[in-house]
Amino acid sequence: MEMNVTRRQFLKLSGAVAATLAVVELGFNENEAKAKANSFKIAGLKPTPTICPYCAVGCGILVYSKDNTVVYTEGDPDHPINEGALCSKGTTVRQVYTSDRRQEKPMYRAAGSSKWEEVEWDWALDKVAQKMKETRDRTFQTMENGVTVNKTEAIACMGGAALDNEETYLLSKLMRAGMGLTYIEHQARI
Amino acid sequence: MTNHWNDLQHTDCAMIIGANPAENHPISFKWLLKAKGKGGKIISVDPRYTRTSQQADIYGSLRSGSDIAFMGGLINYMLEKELYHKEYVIAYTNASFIVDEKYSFEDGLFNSYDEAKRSYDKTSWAFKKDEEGKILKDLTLEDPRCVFQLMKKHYSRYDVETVIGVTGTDKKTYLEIAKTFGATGKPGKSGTILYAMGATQHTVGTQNVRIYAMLQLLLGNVGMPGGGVNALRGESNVQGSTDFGLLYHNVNGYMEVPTASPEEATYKGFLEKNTPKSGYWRNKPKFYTSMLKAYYGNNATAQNEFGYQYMPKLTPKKDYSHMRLFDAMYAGELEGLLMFGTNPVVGGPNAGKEKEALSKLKWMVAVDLWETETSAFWQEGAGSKPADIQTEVFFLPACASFEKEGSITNSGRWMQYRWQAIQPKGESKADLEIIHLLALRLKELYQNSTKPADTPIKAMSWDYGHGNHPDIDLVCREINGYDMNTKKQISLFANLKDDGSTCSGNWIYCGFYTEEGNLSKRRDHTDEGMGNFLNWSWAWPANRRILGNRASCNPSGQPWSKDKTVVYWDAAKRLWVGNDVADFPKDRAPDIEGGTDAFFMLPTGKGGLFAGVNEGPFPEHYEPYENPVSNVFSNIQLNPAVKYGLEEMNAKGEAKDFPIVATTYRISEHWQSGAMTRNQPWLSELASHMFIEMSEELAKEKGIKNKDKVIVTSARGKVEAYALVTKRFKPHKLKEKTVHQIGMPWHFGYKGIVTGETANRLTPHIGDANTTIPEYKAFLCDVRRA
Amino acid sequence: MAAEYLKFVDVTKCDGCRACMVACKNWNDLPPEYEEFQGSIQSHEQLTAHTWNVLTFNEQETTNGGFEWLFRHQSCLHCVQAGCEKACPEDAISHTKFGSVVVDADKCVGCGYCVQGCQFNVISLATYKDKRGKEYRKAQKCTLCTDRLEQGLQPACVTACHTDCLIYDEREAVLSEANSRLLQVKDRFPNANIYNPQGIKGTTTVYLLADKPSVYGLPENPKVALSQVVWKDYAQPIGKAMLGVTTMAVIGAVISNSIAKVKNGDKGVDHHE
Amino acid sequence: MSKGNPKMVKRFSKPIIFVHWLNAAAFFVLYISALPMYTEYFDWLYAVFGGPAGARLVHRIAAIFFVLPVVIILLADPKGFFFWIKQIMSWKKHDFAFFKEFPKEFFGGHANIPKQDFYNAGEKVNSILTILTAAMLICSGFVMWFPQFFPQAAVMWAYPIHNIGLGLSAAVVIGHIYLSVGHPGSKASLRGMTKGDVPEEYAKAHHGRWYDELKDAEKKDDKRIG
Repeated sequence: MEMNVTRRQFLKLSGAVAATLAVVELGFNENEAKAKANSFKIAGLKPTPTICPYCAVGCGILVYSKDNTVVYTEGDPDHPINEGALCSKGTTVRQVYTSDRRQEKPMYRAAGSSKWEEVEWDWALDKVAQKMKETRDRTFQTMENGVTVNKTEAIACMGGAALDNEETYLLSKLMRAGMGLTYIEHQARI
Repeated sequence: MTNHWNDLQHTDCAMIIGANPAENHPISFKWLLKAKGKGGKIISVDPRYTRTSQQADIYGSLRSGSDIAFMGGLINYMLEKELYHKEYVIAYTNASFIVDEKYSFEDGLFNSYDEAKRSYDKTSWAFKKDEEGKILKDLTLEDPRCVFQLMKKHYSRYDVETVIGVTGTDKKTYLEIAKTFGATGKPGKSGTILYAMGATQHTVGTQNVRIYAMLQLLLGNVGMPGGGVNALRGESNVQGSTDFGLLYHNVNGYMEVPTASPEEATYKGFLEKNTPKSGYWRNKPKFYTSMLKAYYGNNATAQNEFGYQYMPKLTPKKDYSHMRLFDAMYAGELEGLLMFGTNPVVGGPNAGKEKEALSKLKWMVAVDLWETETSAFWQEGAGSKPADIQTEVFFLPACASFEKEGSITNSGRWMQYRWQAIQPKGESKADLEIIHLLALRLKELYQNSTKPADTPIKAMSWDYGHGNHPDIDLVCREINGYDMNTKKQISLFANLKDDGSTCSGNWIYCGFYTEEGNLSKRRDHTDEGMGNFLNWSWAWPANRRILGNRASCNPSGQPWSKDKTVVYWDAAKRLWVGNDVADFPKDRAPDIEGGTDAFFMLPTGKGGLFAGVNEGPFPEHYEPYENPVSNVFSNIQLNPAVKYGLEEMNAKGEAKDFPIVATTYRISEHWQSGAMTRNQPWLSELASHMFIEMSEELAKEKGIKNKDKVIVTSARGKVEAYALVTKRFKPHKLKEKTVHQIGMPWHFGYKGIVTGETANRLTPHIGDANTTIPEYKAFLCDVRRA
Repeated sequence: MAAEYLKFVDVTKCDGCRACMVACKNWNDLPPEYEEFQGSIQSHEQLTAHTWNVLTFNEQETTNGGFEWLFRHQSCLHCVQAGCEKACPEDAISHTKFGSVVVDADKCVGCGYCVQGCQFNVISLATYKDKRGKEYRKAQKCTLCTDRLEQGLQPACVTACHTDCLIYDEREAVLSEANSRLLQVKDRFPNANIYNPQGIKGTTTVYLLADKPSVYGLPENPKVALSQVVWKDYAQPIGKAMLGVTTMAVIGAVISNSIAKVKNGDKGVDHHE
Repeated sequence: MSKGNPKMVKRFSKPIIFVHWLNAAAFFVLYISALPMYTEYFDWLYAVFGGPAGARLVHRIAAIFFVLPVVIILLADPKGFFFWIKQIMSWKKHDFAFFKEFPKEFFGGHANIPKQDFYNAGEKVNSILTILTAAMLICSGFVMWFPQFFPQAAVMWAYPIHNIGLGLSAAVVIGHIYLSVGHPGSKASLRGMTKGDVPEEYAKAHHGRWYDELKDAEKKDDKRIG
């Protein structure tokens, strides 16, 4: 099953994405193909490579976006692990964007309330920072058994298995090295 | 994973136990089927016949929680039939080491057990040393006190009849598995073991994995292409998030979190206590100091112990892991909780109780793409009374992985970059930005404080560009590390310093961002041989693709098999060369001291057949926390080193009330707690209903028909769902009695396009003796028609 | 018309991941259809107008006491002699140069004759609403991603498949692969067979089945139905001819009567009154 | 009809006239709504019905009106119905002779047609074909309307049968209309189906035997009265 797949250029470190649609040349009439290309759903779109957000196989996916929405996603044919194939979850990654169930606004639920209220980012972030500070300051321990401990054991931070490396780095830096949390846990434990 | 996904194609036999890759890591089967096409065999060992089993050449059934019996029997078989790879075992494992006299084993317990503390004195499982401190060995493996002989004796109790009486495996099938996998013990052949949560989510999870590793060492499969012990990790970046210290007991790169013990009161004392005298970890001070420099920048100086005192210290022996965290929350010890894309109300053990615990919080922050069962735990739909719950909840919308850029690390340790394909949806933001904005606010709140207690947050460096959006490139540069003076990127962790002249946020990632740029962005898919793709992205450590690959060569440095060449010793160049980066000092010749220490990261340089984890140096079979039969191997029922948590969080069920073994699992079409997938139409369509899988025999006994609604109860809760009566589940015919088992997916909750009751309302709040991973995979229940 | 390329479904390689099902929806922008619990992990009872391929799951005890869980990627076979094509009164269904059988939505009137005409229960009617909210119907089914083929791409399901259970390749390559796979799997699946029914001159989707076609709900030996031959090859042309002949006769009569009238003046016709 | 008021004889009862036209109208609507599907030359007709779905709806409503006449006539004029059936089933020498001469007349030549019954042989053929094709159309149409109640093979057979029925019935109807409306020699017959009576002259020329019977009956009546 010899497939002649167009080779893609090495992506320059500038981040320029030179990925074009890999065409499996099956030897059909090219002129006719070109004539119809305009109605083709991904015609002229430049895909962006990403890695599947689900399991840790780490398959490559190409994302085609147009008019500020994702119109199509497909396995990255140049990716050495999946070579263009995907499972059912990887295949439907497009709907992670298009699902109308995505939350798009910060929300707040007051104590005892039975509903969410939409709030502004600045307000929410300010409030969260204040809460963190209040709790930390009230519960902060500097010494334990004569040893400097600089910690709070009243705030926990959980999750992170779906974050990027850079995000996990900043998260553990902020929570542990900055805020002094000891309860730092994520999905690797469960 | 010691190896990686593409490498699976080189295996002669893959034993899949405690994993279901066809469903949970489907693309692995692209490579497994390539191996099968070349004559390789696939073995599937699972309590039920899965989609993996259908693609396997041999399917063996076992009762949930009997893995050690199963594997112990295989070790016994390999030793009895002499199928093990003797030269490998002598050269690369500690089989020849003489064990200290203190070691003993009797009726399920090793020496030095403290029943009150439910723990052992691990130092009592030591090797005998000569006056110079060198370990005594018997390279003939005949000394009755050598590891090999002790191991042989230990597993001689695991004869086939006893084993299958515990596991319920059909004898013919068991022997076929033993013979087939045993064939990989031949020099030049390789077999791989693939496992996942089916292995780890047990009270003996660590020992399950240990015994896989022991079998692989015996058969000479570790370090081989197509070999290894491969954990199939379930989340896209669970590898990275573990590498980056998001567990209470590790900082970045698997180094210790300081504790408030007197020895660790100073940085010097901390390093002394935690740095081994031999093996690569001797370099730990370089890595730790560089991390502290990354954390505190110029505020970390030799004078202030590089900011060591700013780091929080754990209370010695205190367990802060997930279940204990929820115990503390339930007990009202926690005020606030921040969650980044996690959903314990569906995914946590004894989820009903964990949900209750949340209501004791004063405030909670959920950063997620979706409104999850956890962020909405206070709603009536969750069975809560909102008026009674005083927790303030903040929901911060995060954007999806392709709406931002950054890298993730797959199970094979490949660090791959993801580019931004589209702007974040609506007002959602990248987690990086959310964390950044929080950090900026916190630093601002503390900037004028003069309290000593506030020094850590003030000292923490946070220089990721101006404005609200952090410059990810600066974060990447800091993770890799650079010279504090020249600001030049460090090319490899070997160049890190312990004098504060270098920083590196995570030493195992040092080398991914050199002066050449960010290597995780590389997309050159040229295969230089054996499918290692060295110029595709970057793998930690040092771009090595197969861990322990020195062991793919014989002691004199030549491959065990020409077909399976990854690295070898080039005597002319006096270098280890090949199509992978050698996991070995690149110029250490085979014939010099340490030249055959294939596992050079370890203090002894040898693979540990004998290694002290919390419940003993050799894995021993114990029954799950809840189980319907007695332990045939000893009078010790439960793993003696397992700790109990808060009693209220962990009601125990007895076999007389709950006679059926149950397990949870995942299916191909949903992911984890379902927050991602049950909010999408197409995946919701593929799997829309919560179901309970059971055998035709059990269904008949209980008067249940396929598609009936049934209720499953455990000591902790109940779940209603459809019955899926199938030939793929069979009762386990054990020596003592026949035991029924059922299984169910744990993806469902009450939010989303498709909903269903949450399986984890049934699971126990108890976990492994080392990792405290909960025992989701074996518990007791009963089932009836709804 | 024998296609130059064939789709090959080697069910013995399928691991049941169902990527093919959603790859199809993703490329063709098909809406979800949430069905009742099927009593197995199968999602849809059968193909529908919005679900063009369904993975079927079938538990089989084998004669030697073993067990097989049989999966099948079920979708349009693109028959060389296609029942749906024969059934269509509007000639809206035709073969492309790729051998794919496609529905021309402009021509389709939603009569549903093709639904009855297909022996594989592949084609069905979708109901849509126009701008004014009025409902209309169109026959829908797998197109073999003809639009992709025209661009030199493989069908979406084939592209997604990671086990090579689905392959799209040159006819000869597919047929020889099918034959060699058949030999390889015979040990485990003694009833394995290549499904490329000649009663309909073969199909553009060729299967390697692990068991008899009937186990998968496929007709063992499908043929073009006599009723369709009678209809498409005789009744329709003859019917049209009859309409034509009658019309011609009437026109002829009008003309000849007019001529007679001119010749005879009014007399010739008046005698009747 | 330039010769003033000719003498008229009664031909059809009111119920028969009504159902005939109801049937005719239904057929016409069925025919028109089927045409675009039957041949691509009439696709433009879909627009008239507001698309295929509209055509389908009209076709089905018309189908009900197409079946109704049988019921109505059985209730309103069973005598006339059975007379018709009896008539069209009776075939004699003069009926067969009709066909030898008819084409000449059809194309405007001089025909020498023997005396005919109340229904001439042409009308008998028309009636028989009408009944046969109607049965084909109604039965197959029913199967097509409710395919879920019939085996797939039956449904598949219904298509050609409906199709053949249409071809046959269309041919019959076109001929029928022409002969009763368009053909110069038969125009008077139309009045029989509108007003219910026909000129005596016409009856004599086209339905000689019926005319003779009528005359015989008149004589008998005259005798009785006289």
